[in-house]
Amino acid sequence: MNRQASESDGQTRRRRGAGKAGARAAPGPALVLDEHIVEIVSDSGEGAQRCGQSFGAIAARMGNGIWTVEIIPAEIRPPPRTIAGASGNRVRLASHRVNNGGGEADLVVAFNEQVLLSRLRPGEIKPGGIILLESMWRDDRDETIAADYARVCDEIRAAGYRLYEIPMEAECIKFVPDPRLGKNMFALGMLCGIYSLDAGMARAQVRFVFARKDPKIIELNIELLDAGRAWAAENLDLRFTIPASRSSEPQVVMNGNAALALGVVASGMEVCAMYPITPATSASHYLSDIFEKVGCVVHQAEDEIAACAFAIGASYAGKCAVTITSGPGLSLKQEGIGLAVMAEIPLVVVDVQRGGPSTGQPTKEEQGDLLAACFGGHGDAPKVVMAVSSIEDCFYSIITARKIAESFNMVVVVLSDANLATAQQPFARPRFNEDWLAPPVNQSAVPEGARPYDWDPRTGLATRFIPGQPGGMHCLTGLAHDRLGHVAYDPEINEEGIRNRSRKLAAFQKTLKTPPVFGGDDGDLLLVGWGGTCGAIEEAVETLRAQGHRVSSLHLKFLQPMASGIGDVLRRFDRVMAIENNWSDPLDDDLIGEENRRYSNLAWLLRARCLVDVDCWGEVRGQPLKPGAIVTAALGKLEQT
Amino acid sequence: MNRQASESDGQTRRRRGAGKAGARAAPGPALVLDEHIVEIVSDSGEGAQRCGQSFGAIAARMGNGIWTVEIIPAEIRPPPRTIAGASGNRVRLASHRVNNGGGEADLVVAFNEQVLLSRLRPGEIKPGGIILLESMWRDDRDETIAADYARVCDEIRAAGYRLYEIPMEAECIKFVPDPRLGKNMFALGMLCGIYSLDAGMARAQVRFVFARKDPKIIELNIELLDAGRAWAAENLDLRFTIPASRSSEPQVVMNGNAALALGVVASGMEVCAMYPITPATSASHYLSDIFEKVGCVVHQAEDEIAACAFAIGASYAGKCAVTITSGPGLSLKQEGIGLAVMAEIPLVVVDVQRGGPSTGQPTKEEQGDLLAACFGGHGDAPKVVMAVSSIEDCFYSIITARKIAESFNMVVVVLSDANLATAQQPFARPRFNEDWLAPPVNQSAVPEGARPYDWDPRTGLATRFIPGQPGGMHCLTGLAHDRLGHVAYDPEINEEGIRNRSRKLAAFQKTLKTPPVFGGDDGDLLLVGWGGTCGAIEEAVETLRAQGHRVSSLHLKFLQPMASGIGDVLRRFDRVMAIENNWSDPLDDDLIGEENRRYSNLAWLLRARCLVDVDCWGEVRGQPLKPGAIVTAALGKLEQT
Amino acid sequence: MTATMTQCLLRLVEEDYTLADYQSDIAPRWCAGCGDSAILTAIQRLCREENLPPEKTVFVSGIGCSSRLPHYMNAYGFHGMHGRALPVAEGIKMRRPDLHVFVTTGDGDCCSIGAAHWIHAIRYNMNMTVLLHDNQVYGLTKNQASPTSPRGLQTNTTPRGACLEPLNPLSVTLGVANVSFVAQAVDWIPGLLYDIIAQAHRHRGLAFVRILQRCPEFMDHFYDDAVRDPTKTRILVHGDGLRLSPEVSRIYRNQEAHDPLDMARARALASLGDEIPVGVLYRDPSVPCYDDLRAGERPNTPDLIRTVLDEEFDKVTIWPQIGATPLGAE
Amino acid sequence: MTATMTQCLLRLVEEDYTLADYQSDIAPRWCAGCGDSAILTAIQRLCREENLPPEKTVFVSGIGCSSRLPHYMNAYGFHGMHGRALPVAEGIKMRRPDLHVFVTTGDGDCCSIGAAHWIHAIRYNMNMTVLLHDNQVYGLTKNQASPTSPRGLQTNTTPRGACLEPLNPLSVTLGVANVSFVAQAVDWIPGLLYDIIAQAHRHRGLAFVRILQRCPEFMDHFYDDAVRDPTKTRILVHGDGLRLSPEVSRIYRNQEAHDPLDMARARALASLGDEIPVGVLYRDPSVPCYDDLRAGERPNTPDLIRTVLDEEFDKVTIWPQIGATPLGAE
Ligand SMILES: Cc1ncc(C[n+]2csc(CCOP(=O)(O)OP(=O)(O)O)c2C)c(N)n1
Ligand SMILES: Cc1ncc(C[n+]2csc(CCOP(=O)(O)OP(=O)(O)O)c2C)c(N)n1
Ligand code: SF4
Ligand code: SF4
Ligand SMILES: [Mg+2]
Ligand SMILES: [Mg+2]
Repeated sequence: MNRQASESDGQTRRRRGAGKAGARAAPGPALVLDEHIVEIVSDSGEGAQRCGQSFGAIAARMGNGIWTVEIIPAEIRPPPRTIAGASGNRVRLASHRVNNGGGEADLVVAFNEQVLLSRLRPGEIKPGGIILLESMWRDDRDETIAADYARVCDEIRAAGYRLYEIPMEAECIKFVPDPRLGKNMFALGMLCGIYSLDAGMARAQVRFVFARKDPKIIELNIELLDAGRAWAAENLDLRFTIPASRSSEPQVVMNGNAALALGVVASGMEVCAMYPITPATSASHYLSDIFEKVGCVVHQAEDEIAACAFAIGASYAGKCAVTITSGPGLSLKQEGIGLAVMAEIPLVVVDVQRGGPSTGQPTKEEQGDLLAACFGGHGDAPKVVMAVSSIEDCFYSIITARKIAESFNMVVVVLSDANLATAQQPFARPRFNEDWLAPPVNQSAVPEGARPYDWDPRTGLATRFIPGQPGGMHCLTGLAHDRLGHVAYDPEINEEGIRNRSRKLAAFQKTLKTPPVFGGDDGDLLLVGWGGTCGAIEEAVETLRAQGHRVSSLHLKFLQPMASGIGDVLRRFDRVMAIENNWSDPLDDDLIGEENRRYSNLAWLLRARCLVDVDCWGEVRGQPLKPGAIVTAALGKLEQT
Repeated sequence: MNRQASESDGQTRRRRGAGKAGARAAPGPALVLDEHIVEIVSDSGEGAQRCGQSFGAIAARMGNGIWTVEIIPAEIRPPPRTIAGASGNRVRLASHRVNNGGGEADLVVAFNEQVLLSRLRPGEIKPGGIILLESMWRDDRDETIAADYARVCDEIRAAGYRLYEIPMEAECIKFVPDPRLGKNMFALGMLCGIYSLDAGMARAQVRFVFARKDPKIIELNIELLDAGRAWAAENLDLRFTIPASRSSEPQVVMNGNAALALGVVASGMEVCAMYPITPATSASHYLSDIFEKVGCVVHQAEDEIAACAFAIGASYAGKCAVTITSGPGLSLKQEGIGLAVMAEIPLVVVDVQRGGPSTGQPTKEEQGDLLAACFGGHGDAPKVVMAVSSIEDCFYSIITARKIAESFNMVVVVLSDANLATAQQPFARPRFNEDWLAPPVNQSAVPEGARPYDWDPRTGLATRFIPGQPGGMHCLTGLAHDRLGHVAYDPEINEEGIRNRSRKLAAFQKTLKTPPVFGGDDGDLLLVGWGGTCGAIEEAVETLRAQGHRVSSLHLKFLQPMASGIGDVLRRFDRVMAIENNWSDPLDDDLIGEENRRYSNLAWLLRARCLVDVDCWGEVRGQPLKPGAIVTAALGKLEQT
Repeated sequence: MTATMTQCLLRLVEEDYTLADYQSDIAPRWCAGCGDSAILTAIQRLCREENLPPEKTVFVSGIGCSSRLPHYMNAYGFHGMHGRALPVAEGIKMRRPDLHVFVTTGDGDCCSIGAAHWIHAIRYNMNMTVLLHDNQVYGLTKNQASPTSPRGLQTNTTPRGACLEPLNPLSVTLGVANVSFVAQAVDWIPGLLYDIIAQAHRHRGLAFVRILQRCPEFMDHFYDDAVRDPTKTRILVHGDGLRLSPEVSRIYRNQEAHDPLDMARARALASLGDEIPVGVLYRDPSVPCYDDLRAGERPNTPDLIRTVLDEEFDKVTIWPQIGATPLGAE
Repeated sequence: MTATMTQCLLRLVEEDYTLADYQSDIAPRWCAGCGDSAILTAIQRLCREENLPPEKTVFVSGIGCSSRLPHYMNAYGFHGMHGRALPVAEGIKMRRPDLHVFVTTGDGDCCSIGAAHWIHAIRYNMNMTVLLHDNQVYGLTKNQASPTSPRGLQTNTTPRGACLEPLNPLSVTLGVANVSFVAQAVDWIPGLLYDIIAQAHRHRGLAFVRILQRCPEFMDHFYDDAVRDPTKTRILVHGDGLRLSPEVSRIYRNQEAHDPLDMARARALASLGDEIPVGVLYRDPSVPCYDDLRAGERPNTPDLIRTVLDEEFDKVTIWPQIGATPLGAE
């Protein structure tokens, strides 16, 4: 897919002394690529995050498809030069729209060899990939450091990687007194040069990032940026172009949690009650910042139970509320969710999933809460469970969730995940629509004779009464109750309540459309997924189809209830496999057989609903699924007899 | 099934003035019955409970099969003469062993017409059944009361019931100054007479019940007892005998919660941490009474979360602990359960299920927590879920649960329910076995090089280190961890931990035997159940088979994991239907179809595991399922084409 | 537009409510002699005196005998989860300053399972009246020890007697930051009960009233001494404090002039060993309220939402044409 | 037989431990300058001074930066759930009086999500040492307000500044029944920190120590004034109280002779506005401990279990032959 292309226009040519580590042949014309995955990693605090984000932003502004993923250490301040301490960013940039972080990286910039190992060891870098490594450690006064560095370099070379040792600090010190400061801008400059990104745009981005800083500092950073570009042009034989085409519509670039927060604002909800928990919290951080601007409130409660109860109280009082959490918080909210179901109070619960069970892997990716969302509470507690499948979807799903919650007086659980939470991707800038908002709180008098639980036998729906409505006075309760809301233990009344609460779900289900199949309408294998794996699965399907395999995929937004027609789709394929980022027992374990295999979450649901022999494949590696791994799993399934 | 028989020996003949309400023909020889269901209901505080329990105990001592069920008002002190206030007992007595409360009652003693209505209205009394009603209300000074009474009597007669109006209070006043006191013993005497129960045994029972009272009071109650019997003999044409055969082994009579409590003692556990909640609490009450006698502790924690954490702490320290709760408590404990799973701490969680969701119907029967027990927590949290199916089973299951928990360092959830909690039934007196107990806490030094999570790849098992063991020091954590117990975020390590925790379940599954089919090995219909419905389902199967239907049943003790071979059993039958005391959408609702039907709990699990089209039937009427209703449901299923 | 509409409606005709207007169609189901009935009466009287519109009044409770109270009021009621009345009430009040919010909770509900919410509710100091029906036992679940149960009390979970000293809800409350109103009442002096609840209701902030409530079912005769012997009760009086009827004044001679701003004395009074303090122990109307502090400065109109969304989107927008907007906004 | 075996084993050779014996093989991962490190050092020193066998010592924590401490001790550790360290520790201690139990908890862990357990742990007064690492912020989740955050503090969830006065953990604790030991320490006076923790450890009952802990990451310079100006610190001294080194005595002249049984003064000290009290605020070793009160009188041997089960079964047994046993037992 590589094609020759002319050099980018805005390329800077200013030069400043060549690097110490032997300069190579000056670069020829840029190699045209369809896409590349670039990582930049450093100790935390060295600015690799900012470098990566800026690099992604510049590429996005030029019109490249991008997907950025944060590389986050689990500790607040991990020790420097450690594998566990790597911090940074992965940027996938392409000539087309991309919907996931992709496979192994093509090029890595690393500020020391230890953080590099954190990416090499788990196989995150493509065999033969390009590595740009800070070379200062070779001469470190600490002999162990120098030795470690040298050994790793040898290993890398022996393993066939293209290693470039780069005197970043030495170059930076020409501009700044503290060489550690600004190294990230130097690296950014190198990357912009290597990938032929527009110099003007790069400078604009740096100005934007440091907008609140002293102009002197801005200029210094721009100097470093330009120096990096110049150094790369001078010393590296790396020159790529990834053709970009700017969208004709305005695009916004943000991560999933920001999109969630904006979705809350756009939905017209007025209250978000939460308790901090990773990775959900950053959504509340952003919301804390902007929600007051529209006169609304983020309430940090004393715990998740209180947060859920607070949201229920606000919703009950007519101000539909959202409570945002992650796994452990979902477990704690189960009782409250059950109350909202029982009393038919609209409530939106967002669960940004992380690795589990228990405290698990707070910062890592997993999709392990689906069954808990569907069945977690005691007793019969029908509620809607939906999942977001992209960053854009984070925004719109909240609006939809609020609408469903209020239309059906229902709990709606929205599942996102750690990967979508922090990944960035451009999507069409939403155009605000007043229909997104809730109508004003009804405070009109309740008609004579109306009852608070006058369930419509066709839909299970009742019009609820909101405090302030004259004539609507009644006592809501989590106990079994009759149409007046009175506590009642009669067998018929209990059954009537349960029937109608369940009916609402059935009525809502009737409004759902069968999701479209991605690929062909029938074939040898159908992959079924939900949530943030959508992009990776569809990319795998594209690859497989390009290889001539009759593989398609189906992605579910609504997990409970499920749209009609899904079973029919499943039956049109020879084999069906759920692809999920959660655990399923592998059949190659001697202990495991059809009789005791624990299936992945969605596989359970599909098997039970459709009686189709849905196989499953997934990983619980704390990382988003890679299209390549899905391709391999699908090929394995296709080979099965 | 009625046969003639000679009068019971011990029948008393002492007479004391005939009843005011027209005396009837003196009774002929007793009608021999195979079984009868007798209910006695009064306002709460009038002693119907004690009357019913004593009646059941006497019959059991004579060798009748019995099953008693409490009729409990939901309020502490409900107003007198109200439908909601009925309190009492249902006693099913039979010539054979009975495993459930049966269908409609054959005979009811009611202290006023309102409490009677509480049984009549929901159809708890057999059409044409016998009603013995206190007649004093006919002449009540309050005209509404007198009118109500008269109207109800007319209605009852018109509906074809055999109504006997009985001047109980008027008779009692001959012996006691306050006629309300002792009426229950008079009723007991009547019942013993009617059912030809041994007078000596009845007197012994009264002495036993009032053992701690003044001898004068005991004698007074015995007088009332005898008077009741005499009055019945004189005035009622009701005389039945239900042949009894005393077991050759000693039997104990108790309810399921008492059996649970004794099971805790017998299992060798030393700590029960709980927070009060109906209907679980009475188990803790009994345990509070007896546990200290064996040097152990019931800890009433500040809430369910603390109770669960306390139990986890005790278990961690080597004293395997149990935490007992009901639905809402299960929801609150989900996070703690997840920690125990993750850290592999043995823990027994008992959930005495009640009506849900939310606060629901605290005193009423339901089996709605199965899916929450299996899937309630966030992330992948494999644990054992088992259900008790009889009162005897309550005792032994706890012993088994402790053993599994400690053998597999696993959470074991034991599901009981409100019906088993309060129902009484005789079962073979357990013989204590030292093997039931845990071995002493291991405090020996840990072998050099051993690691706290040295998972055996064949079973997933590791030997845990208990505080006090020299050399075993390590920090347990709910975060992802490696074999040393160190926090670790490496993809492989996380996957290894999850794999091994899941493997333990698979390894445990290999130890399970396919449960036996009740009925025939194949046929037209298989009913599948779990938990306390066992007796009712098997009785229904007996009835259906007696009618010539090829119906069988399968009852599952282990719900997660499930024994091998269940799918094979299911496939040997034309139709399979789960029978559960929980909600499933009925297919005759216009809104409901195969695409959106919500199945009952077990049906979900079976469908997913076995890919068999398992239908389901159940009720959420807050009452145990009746064999007759199951028969009807099965017949309906058999008729389906 | 999304604001509560009636907030801007004037009440044209001032209605006067009667006691019956606050009685629901459900007859209370408490045991005879239960102190909850006296509390219900006092509340209904208060509603009438204050002319609280039933539709603007919300009674929130947890689970317990006491928590059934909302069912017996003709008002909006929220009988929710065991222990969680306070956070529900906070959620209700947060965006509905127009509603009068009362919370009814039991000693188990508030001081055991709900203890964290209790501490934090005191600190939030939102505008509501909190009534702790303290019968020193779990009533609804039939006789288990509560944190306030007296040492030695035999219950179903403490058959050999409760082994710990009881928690003192007043002392705990007085130790919490932002506490603004703490009072104690007893169910058997109805005039003072009413008066104290009325003061609580009129207080700006969270008013916490512990009510010693008799439970004849499980704690029979427990307060007999106190009920019989008026010297066991110490009435706290101060300037604009309780209005003692001449009769009460005559019977309850054990009175102390207490400045409700005196925290040290309030704390000492809270733990008077053998006497029961009745009245306002602490009151400081100047403590800021969370609902006031967090009240949105502007209503969230669609226009405002549009503007803020646009502002936020602007920060991260890539426009189709380079330079179409100033760089900062690109 | 089911009793802990080592309880009856004599330690034949008295070993003396060194500091290194208490250091785990994991290097602490706290930020440079984090107060948690000073606390860890003090604890390790205490273990050595008291010669606590590592296998008999358990460190229990919740979740937070501070709650990582057990990982750095060579001892048994339990790093469990956010907010639930105390009930876990209670469960451990209940049947294992032979274990030394320490609890490490953060201000969010203890005073927010764990508040109910905190109140009740104080009341249970079980034998354990509780260290509240109060850095006034949520560290691990990266900078959110905690209940003890000072008013105005800008954090990620309070971008416009925390709006409430902070909760005072000392005042709350002192309001709880059965409180038996309350102290305050600061991470920057290591000698006193050690001494206070040592007193806490030696106390019979639950010893609650609030430690003002610096968090340079999110609360940088917050305690700079206090650290620099010794007069801001008021050292509480009493007879068998702190052992002030001559140097500490010289630097910290602001000292108060305080009788730790004086509850009123303890409460006043707890809320000293502008000074930081350091030392033991309250101590009463006579308060009974739940673990002592509930310790089984007899070990649960198989024989005892058999006997009690038989007794219970006897009450409800139907014997095959009428009259085979006395009626009462039938
Ligand atoms: C989560 C949960 N746990 C336990 C219960 C059971 N429960 C209901 S009320 C109650 C305690 C009642 O005591 P209190 O709060 O003092 O109220 P009272 O009945 O004495 O008025 C309990 C434990 C419940 N409903 N929900
Ligand atoms: C149930 C649950 N809720 C929330 C979290 C996220 N969480 C982890 S630590 C923490 C607070 C940490 O603050 P603090 O207790 O003050 O400890 P510090 O980090 O400051 O030492 C939170 C909210 C969690 N792990 N579990
Ligand atoms: S049990 Fe006690 S608190 Fe409950 S209603 Fe009866 S008297 Fe009142
Ligand atoms: S964030 Fe604060 S509390 Fe956490 S390790 Fe860093 S300095 Fe310590
Ligand atoms: Mg109470
Ligand atoms: Mg903190």
